[in-house]
Amino acid sequence: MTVGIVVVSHSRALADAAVELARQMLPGRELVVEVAAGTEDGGLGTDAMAVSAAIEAADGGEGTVVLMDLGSAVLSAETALEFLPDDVRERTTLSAAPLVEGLVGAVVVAAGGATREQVAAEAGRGLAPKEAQLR
Amino acid sequence: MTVGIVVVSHSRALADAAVELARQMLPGRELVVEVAAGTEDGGLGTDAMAVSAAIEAADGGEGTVVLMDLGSAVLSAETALEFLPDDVRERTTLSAAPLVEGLVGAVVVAAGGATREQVAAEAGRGLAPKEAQLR
Amino acid sequence: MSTEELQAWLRRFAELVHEHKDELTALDSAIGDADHGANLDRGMTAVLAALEEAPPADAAALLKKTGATLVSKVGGASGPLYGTLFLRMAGADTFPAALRAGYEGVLARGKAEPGDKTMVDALGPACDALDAGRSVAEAAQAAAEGRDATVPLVARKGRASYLGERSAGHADPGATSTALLLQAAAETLS
Amino acid sequence: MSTEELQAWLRRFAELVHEHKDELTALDSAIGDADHGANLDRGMTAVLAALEEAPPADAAALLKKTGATLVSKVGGASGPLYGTLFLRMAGADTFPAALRAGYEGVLARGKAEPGDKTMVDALGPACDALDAGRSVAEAAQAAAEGRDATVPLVARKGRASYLGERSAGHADPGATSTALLLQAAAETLS
Ligand SMILES: Nc1ncnc2c1ncn2[C@@H]1O[C@H](COP(=O)(O)OP(=O)(O)O)[C@@H](O)[C@H]1O
Ligand SMILES: Nc1ncnc2c1ncn2[C@@H]1O[C@H](COP(=O)(O)OP(=O)(O)O)[C@@H](O)[C@H]1O
Ligand SMILES: [Mg+2]
Ligand SMILES: [Mg+2]
Ligand SMILES: [Mg+2]
Ligand SMILES: [Mg+2]
Repeated sequence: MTVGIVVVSHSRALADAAVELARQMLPGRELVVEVAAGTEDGGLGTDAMAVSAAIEAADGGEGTVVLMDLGSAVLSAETALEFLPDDVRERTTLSAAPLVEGLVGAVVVAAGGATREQVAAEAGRGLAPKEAQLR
Repeated sequence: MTVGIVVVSHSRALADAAVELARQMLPGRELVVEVAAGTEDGGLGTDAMAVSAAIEAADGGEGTVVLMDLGSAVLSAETALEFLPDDVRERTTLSAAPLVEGLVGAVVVAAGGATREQVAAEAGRGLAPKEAQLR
Repeated sequence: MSTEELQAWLRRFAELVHEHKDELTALDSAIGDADHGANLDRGMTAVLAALEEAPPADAAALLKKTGATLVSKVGGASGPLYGTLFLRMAGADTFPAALRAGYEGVLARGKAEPGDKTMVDALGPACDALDAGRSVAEAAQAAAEGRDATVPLVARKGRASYLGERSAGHADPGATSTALLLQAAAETLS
Repeated sequence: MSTEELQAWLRRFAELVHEHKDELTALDSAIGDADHGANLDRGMTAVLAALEEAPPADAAALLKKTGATLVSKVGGASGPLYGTLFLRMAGADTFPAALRAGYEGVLARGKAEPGDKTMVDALGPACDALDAGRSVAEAAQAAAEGRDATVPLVARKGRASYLGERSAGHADPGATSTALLLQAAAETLS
């Protein structure tokens, strides 16, 4: 079992495109990546209940790392934690990592069997390749 | 005249969605945001010539701040600089800021008339709201 | 707080939000993303529909249902914030105690402080008035004054904070809707 | 370096890339995003088309057109890298000098060092062989050995670096295509 990844965004299109970009790094490999993005009517926004459902869906026992786009998405994700069973909540990490850059690194190490801490740490290093290239 | 913004991504869908999300913060305000994203045939990739054209299109004299998704997008953007007229190149800043988070802050301060340095600095602070919320 | 009173309060709040939808959105257009009116209107419409569909057994159930609906349907930062307000109110016996608990929930959720130019600046003064033994109408007055006091402030939380100094000179959308929440309370709660 | 020789080199490289497309993509599938074969094949097809459409006046024009086409059409990191290689070759008079200039362009562009498990590990040894006065065939042999030497390495640049230790045990896709570039040179350049 691998750590699950959850992408929380105001924009469904953004979340789906970010996941597509990241999944490129998993040719032939499996990984659960769930998306909670946009409002029910297709607009821009986040939904704490949808985040909660996405976390439960992504959690296969090894926990999840949740990446969010903006501050208000963090509020929804933090609220989502309240609606989770205790055990699932305890193995959920909300990450301040850059959404797109962090996701690419996170899926690679998660698919490689890393722990939740390792996946979150890799996401947190998401800007490093760009910084190294621009140095 | 305001500083122009350029979004370089491997994914056209990702770039467009990020711009839509950021433009939400500009109700009724004008700002030039150009996108160079994806391969000609709609696949995932970057194109240095397209980046170069986007920078020229976004530059109204006050220069541009260029945000990129991943390390290879940085390579394309750096290559794009070679194909720009000297004056345009000199007022182009390639930023290592988080693409989505940095873009939202960048468009707000650019639309407010900030300098290129200020826009780039704001983009660089893109993770701060998430970090503050998760502290 | 009877279930009926609370229902009346929520219905009136939904009405006021609907009436002031464009004004709230215009405020959010000046210092945010121009959706606060639409967000809250969508949220409160969903709350009324949810309460209609399955009438809650008691006040606590009603408040929890309201909070759970708002965190899901509003879409913006105000969703988890108003949602948490109602969820935390569910434990208390009196309106002042409930609003105070809700306020503390908002503070914990949003990490804003008084003066950050948020709904906190309308909600805090209302709680203080109630705790000082004043009437709900006086609390609504305090919330309105708190809303007005956000005008000169520079935002330090939420989307308006991206604007820095440029956020000064406009009332905060969330403080404005919170003043409506207290106005609705003054009109419906004893 | 005559224009004709360079044309023949590029045509043979395009052919080899096309033949090894699936192999290059399979290598990139192990430690990257499974597109290196498709990327380079698309790029070299575009190069041949561009040269066909407007035959360049001289060797420098040919190399510049090749580089400019690759930076546009390849899509992946190898686009700006191979593109820069050809763009920088345009200034030099001999193949060894040109390849050395291109190599330095790749180093400057990608900031990789020898041993980072990139195309640099095939290109560097080829340049060294040529500069030591050895034949193009010997340079191609050096590139192939450089490619093989990437197998045990842990990637420190490009997408493969996301895999950390897991990137060891596979040849680098870019080093593999660079070995093909030198093989093509050995077959076409004197
Ligand atoms: N961290 C926070 N703490 C308290 N209130 C906040 C916070 N962030 C935003 N708000 C409130 O939310 C309001 C904006 O709500 P809304 O427009 O619905 O959400 P969004 O900003 O996500 O579009 C602001 O006017 C402010 O009062
Ligand atoms: N910074 C770099 N410096 C040198 N070579 C690099 C660098 N980054 C990537 N490469 C080379 O590019 C190859 C990958 O090319 P390709 O798959 O076409 O691009 P991408 O990785 O963007 O999909 C790698 O195998 C490596 O040889
Ligand atoms: Mg808003
Ligand atoms: Mg919003
Ligand atoms: Mg690749
Ligand atoms: Mg690629």
